[in-house]
Amino acid sequence: MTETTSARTTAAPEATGPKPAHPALEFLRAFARNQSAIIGLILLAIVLGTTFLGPVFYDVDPYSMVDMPFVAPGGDYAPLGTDYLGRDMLAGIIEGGRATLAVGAAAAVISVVIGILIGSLAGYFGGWIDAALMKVTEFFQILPTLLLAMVLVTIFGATLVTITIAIGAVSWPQVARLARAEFMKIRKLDYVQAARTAGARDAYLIFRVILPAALPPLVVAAGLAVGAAILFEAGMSFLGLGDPNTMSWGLIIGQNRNYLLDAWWTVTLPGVAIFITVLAISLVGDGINDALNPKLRRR
Amino acid sequence: MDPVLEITDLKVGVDTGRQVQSVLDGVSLKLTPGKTLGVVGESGCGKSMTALSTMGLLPDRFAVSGGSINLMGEDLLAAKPARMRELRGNAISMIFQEPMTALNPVLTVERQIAEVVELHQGKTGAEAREIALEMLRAVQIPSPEDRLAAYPHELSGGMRQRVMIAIALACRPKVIIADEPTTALDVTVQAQIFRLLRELQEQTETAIMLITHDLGAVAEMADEVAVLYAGKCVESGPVREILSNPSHPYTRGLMACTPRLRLGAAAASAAEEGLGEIPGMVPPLGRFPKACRFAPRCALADARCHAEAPPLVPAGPDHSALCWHTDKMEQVA
Amino acid sequence: MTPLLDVQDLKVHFPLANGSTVHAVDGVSFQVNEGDSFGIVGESGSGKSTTAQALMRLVDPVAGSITLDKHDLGRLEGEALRSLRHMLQMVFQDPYSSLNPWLRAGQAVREPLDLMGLGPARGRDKRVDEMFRAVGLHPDAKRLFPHQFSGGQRQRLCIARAMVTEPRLIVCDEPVSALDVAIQAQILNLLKKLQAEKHLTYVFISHDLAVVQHLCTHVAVMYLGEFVETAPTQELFANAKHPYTWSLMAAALSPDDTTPSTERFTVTGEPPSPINPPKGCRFAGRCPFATDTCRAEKPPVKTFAEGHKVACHYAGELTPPLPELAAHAA
Amino acid sequence: MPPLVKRLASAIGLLVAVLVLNFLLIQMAPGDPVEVIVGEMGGASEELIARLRAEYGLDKPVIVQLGLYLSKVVTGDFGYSYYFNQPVLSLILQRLPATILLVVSSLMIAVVVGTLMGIYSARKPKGLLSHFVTIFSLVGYAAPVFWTGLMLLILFASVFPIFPVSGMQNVRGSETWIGAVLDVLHHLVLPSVTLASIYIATYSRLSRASMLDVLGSDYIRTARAKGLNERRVIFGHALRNGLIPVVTMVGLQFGQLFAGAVLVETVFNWPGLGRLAYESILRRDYPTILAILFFSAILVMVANILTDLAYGRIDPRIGGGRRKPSKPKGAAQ
Repeated sequence: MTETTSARTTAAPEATGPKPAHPALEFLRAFARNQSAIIGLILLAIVLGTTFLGPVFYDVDPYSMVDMPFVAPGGDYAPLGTDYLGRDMLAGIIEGGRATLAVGAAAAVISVVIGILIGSLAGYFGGWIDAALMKVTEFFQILPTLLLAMVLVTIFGATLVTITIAIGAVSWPQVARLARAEFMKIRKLDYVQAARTAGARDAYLIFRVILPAALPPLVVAAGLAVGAAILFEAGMSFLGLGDPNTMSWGLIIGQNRNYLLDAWWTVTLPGVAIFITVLAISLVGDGINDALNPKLRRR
Repeated sequence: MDPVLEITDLKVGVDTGRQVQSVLDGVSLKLTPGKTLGVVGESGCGKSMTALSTMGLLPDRFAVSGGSINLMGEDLLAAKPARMRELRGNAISMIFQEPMTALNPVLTVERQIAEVVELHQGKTGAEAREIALEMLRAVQIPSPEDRLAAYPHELSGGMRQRVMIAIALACRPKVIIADEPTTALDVTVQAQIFRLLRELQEQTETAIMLITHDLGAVAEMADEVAVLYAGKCVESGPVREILSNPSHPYTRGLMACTPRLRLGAAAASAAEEGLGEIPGMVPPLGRFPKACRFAPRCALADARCHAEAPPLVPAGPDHSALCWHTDKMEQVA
Repeated sequence: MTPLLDVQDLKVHFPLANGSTVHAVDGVSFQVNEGDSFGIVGESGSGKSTTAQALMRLVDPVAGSITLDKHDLGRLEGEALRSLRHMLQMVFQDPYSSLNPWLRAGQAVREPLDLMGLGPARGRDKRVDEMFRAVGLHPDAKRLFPHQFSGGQRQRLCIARAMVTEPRLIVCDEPVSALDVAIQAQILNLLKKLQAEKHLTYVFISHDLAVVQHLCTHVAVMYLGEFVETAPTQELFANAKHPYTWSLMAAALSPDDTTPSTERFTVTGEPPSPINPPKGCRFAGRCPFATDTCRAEKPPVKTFAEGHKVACHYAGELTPPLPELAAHAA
Repeated sequence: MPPLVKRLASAIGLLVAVLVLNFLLIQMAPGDPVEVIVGEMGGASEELIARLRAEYGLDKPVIVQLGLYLSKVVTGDFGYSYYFNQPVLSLILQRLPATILLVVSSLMIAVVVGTLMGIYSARKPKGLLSHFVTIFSLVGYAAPVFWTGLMLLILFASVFPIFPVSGMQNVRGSETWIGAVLDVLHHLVLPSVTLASIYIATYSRLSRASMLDVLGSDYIRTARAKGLNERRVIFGHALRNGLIPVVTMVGLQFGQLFAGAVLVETVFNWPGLGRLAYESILRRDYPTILAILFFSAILVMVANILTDLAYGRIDPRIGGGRRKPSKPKGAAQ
């Protein structure tokens, strides 16, 4: 008889029943107590605010010249200075944010959806399905992601859509491995077997029983996938492989790269924007992760 | 025979962030050389905490808040960390419950036994290897030479527990604390391990503290018994005395709850024999009743039991119980 | 009368990555009549849990038949199997992993009814309340989540869930092993009370002989994938005839036992791995009475009084090394 | 050892799959070699185009073209690079050493520094360094690698010009063999530190979580019960178990390192495969791009096999454990 300490139990429910404590509420309470997660949330709000509400408050056309090129920040026309074409850096960063975040989020959704689909099927059914899908996953994992994406983009053209699909198509293996591990673990738990013996069909077991239990770590992975996709898009645009006519943070850095010694801000500021965004996302992701498995939280 | 280990009025508390809740509330135990003390009780009543405080291995946020633990005249609670490390595995060692996870999966059996003699007795490679082999023979492991280079995952549960015992005994300790040593083992293997411990005890005069929830194990191994409930010792005394004439309602309840084998002629009456019950459950930490902690579950409880903490009442030779109604035991099932 | 459950020569094997196969269950046959509780007792690696999983078709048997009330469960697949699921339900060992943490207690007990569409939707809540009261839980606790219950209370919820579809048979896989002795007694008494009130039939898996003697009407002792001895409970505990059963009985610890272990009958070693079971009698390696015939040939199944079956070459010819059994046999 | 043979077979299978993918990508690429040549020659007659197409086998069915392509690759013929006008294979072999040097050196920095930081902060979860490690690992992970490179470039180009910021050797070259090596290493500092910066974060977080997990396990409690001091517990027992997930991560993440290399090589114009990939992408030099893809897949495959072997050395449960072949009787249940 293993020693099962049941310290968490309430008095016998026969007495005046205690209030139900929904696991989701427990999670939110734990998340709220974690300062770094809250800081992450605030930063994220600032980033989203500037990119989507920015133009309302700072209505400057990022594509037209406002002053001489390479004017340092603090000038009268452009608070954050101008780039190699004399365009307003602040307007550029606001405009660039939209493309970067859009591509990052969309690519993450693609990689998470593909990853969960492949991982869950492999993890749930096992056997030859698992072997085949894992072979495909392994195949994608040995190819350097950026190289493959670059090749795809050059072949199919550098538009926002192709970049998003290219990034999504190469970064799903990590999510697939995680989903597979979770499904394999949860599939063996007694309450899944109990549901099966109570007449549940495969679809019910996958989507109504196992997926909700597997969701928490997958949500964390999805968060990290958004951060990774943003960095990926920035890298592509920096190399000039992004969509040439939509401004994104990576593109701004790439365009001004050759003048970094005399106009450091043209390269530094967009980089800071990327950095803060990805930092915020990973802080929130960590917060969700810690709130989900309490033993880590107490450490 | 004066005791080799004497725990007096041990108090342990846990800091749950909001406030400090008591886990052990004044537990006193005695261990005499060559004898086994059975510490019995349900999970969550503080058995393991008694052992871990003695070894100085309380998990973080648990702390000893009172009492003394005296090993051969030395109060372990006052000992400095360096001194405690000298004693652990040398004068006092411990065996744990889960043989599957208690050994390091990436080190050989030889390394894990030799390590403790190298550390405490300064033995070097060859000497330590010899002692490791000798210990494997002492714990009756089949073909010990082969097992020296084996890794834990290659051994069965029973064999791993024997390696644990070999490690614990390697430095001839005065005291061994065995925390549910056979709970995870099959019943035939459990019998072998208990027989081994008894034989080793006769050869080495080591005192054993056996922590278990199983009264059968106590009857098998123990010479003295201490029954713990919700952080207090509710009854203690010689094993025959306690098992034949339990003088605390909780001990009586445990005896009634344990299903027994009825063999041969007795098998006929087994079907009608009902199984006793103790209603309710062990109170969670921080919600111990103020007076007698067993009162909410006790059939004999009256107003005084709920109001005033019971004294320690003698109930036989060297046998005492923490109860107002030790004389009314027959009325309990 | 025809038995409710009839299992004939059931075999369950698992292939391993390195090509060898685990012979978890290797030809097991038994019958269970309505209202009986059939105990299967054995140590780890004996295949008792795999037998339970095979009955519930959570694992697929490689051979043999499982007939429940004239339905051949062993062969059915997909919808045909699913439609019979309400006839047999299961209680699992670990109360902490057998309840979905995201479902409220009431929803968990009601789930089988919804999954199999049994009875009108309105009637289901009433049925759930009835189940809560039957297992000694207050219906108000329906809204609470599993982590708000103790181990014993969770096991009561699992029993309620297993009974909600009024199954003909409930398979209990070590339902009390993870519980403390006081809670274990409550659950065993509950199972016994429910069997009497609702005419339930149990297959009860356990490693504890005393628990099986207390609860079951028939007992089978299992070793390395095979039944070594099967008999009505009283007959088995009065006249056990297989050396392995003796070793289990001798090793069982009980509080009012006076003979110290050093004099009692014990066997050495541990069960060999079920990956390549030895030929001949599988217990020969550990049995003090084993002879060359035991090691060479598979023991025949001899039948004694009251259907008492023993798979041993020398069944009935050996005097039991336990005083109570020896006295009764004389 | 069959598992290694099986591993090699699956590796070759994967590499063939990469070649097939390459072939498909070439088919899908707009235009084909003949058009590129014709473009370079500024137009050609119908009859010449037909002859060229036949010469390149473009008129044959796809499967035959695939067979042709595979046979050529096996003989080392990856096609001809028009922009660099030399066979693709020799181009790759020239640039390969630089990339291997960069990738391996940054991997070593990341693993060693990251793991040490992770272990140290796991020992003192509340300590100052533990917070510093958490902050540093978040920062390292969030900054885009090319941006970190540019920032270092600004720092070391104008503010502290102590490290070269471009290329792999000084234009002048150096007389002695030692001088040349030192010169390359001097150039290597910034690129490898930049590439390592992201992965230091990954490895410090991973090793910290893994060590915390290991330090909570039963066999560590056994080690402490043996009287070992904290240092022996960490380095004697916990470290080897804690490193297992780190080794697995190296195998899984090697592919990503290449992606980072493309960016870092471009920023510091380090003459490796990454820079070559960037240049050939801009010039749509498909044979070169796809050959780079193939060779990087080979390197990743080699890295995976090496990590599997290392994994087997650390964890006996995987690596077959014992040196002596004898299998113990009554193996683990």
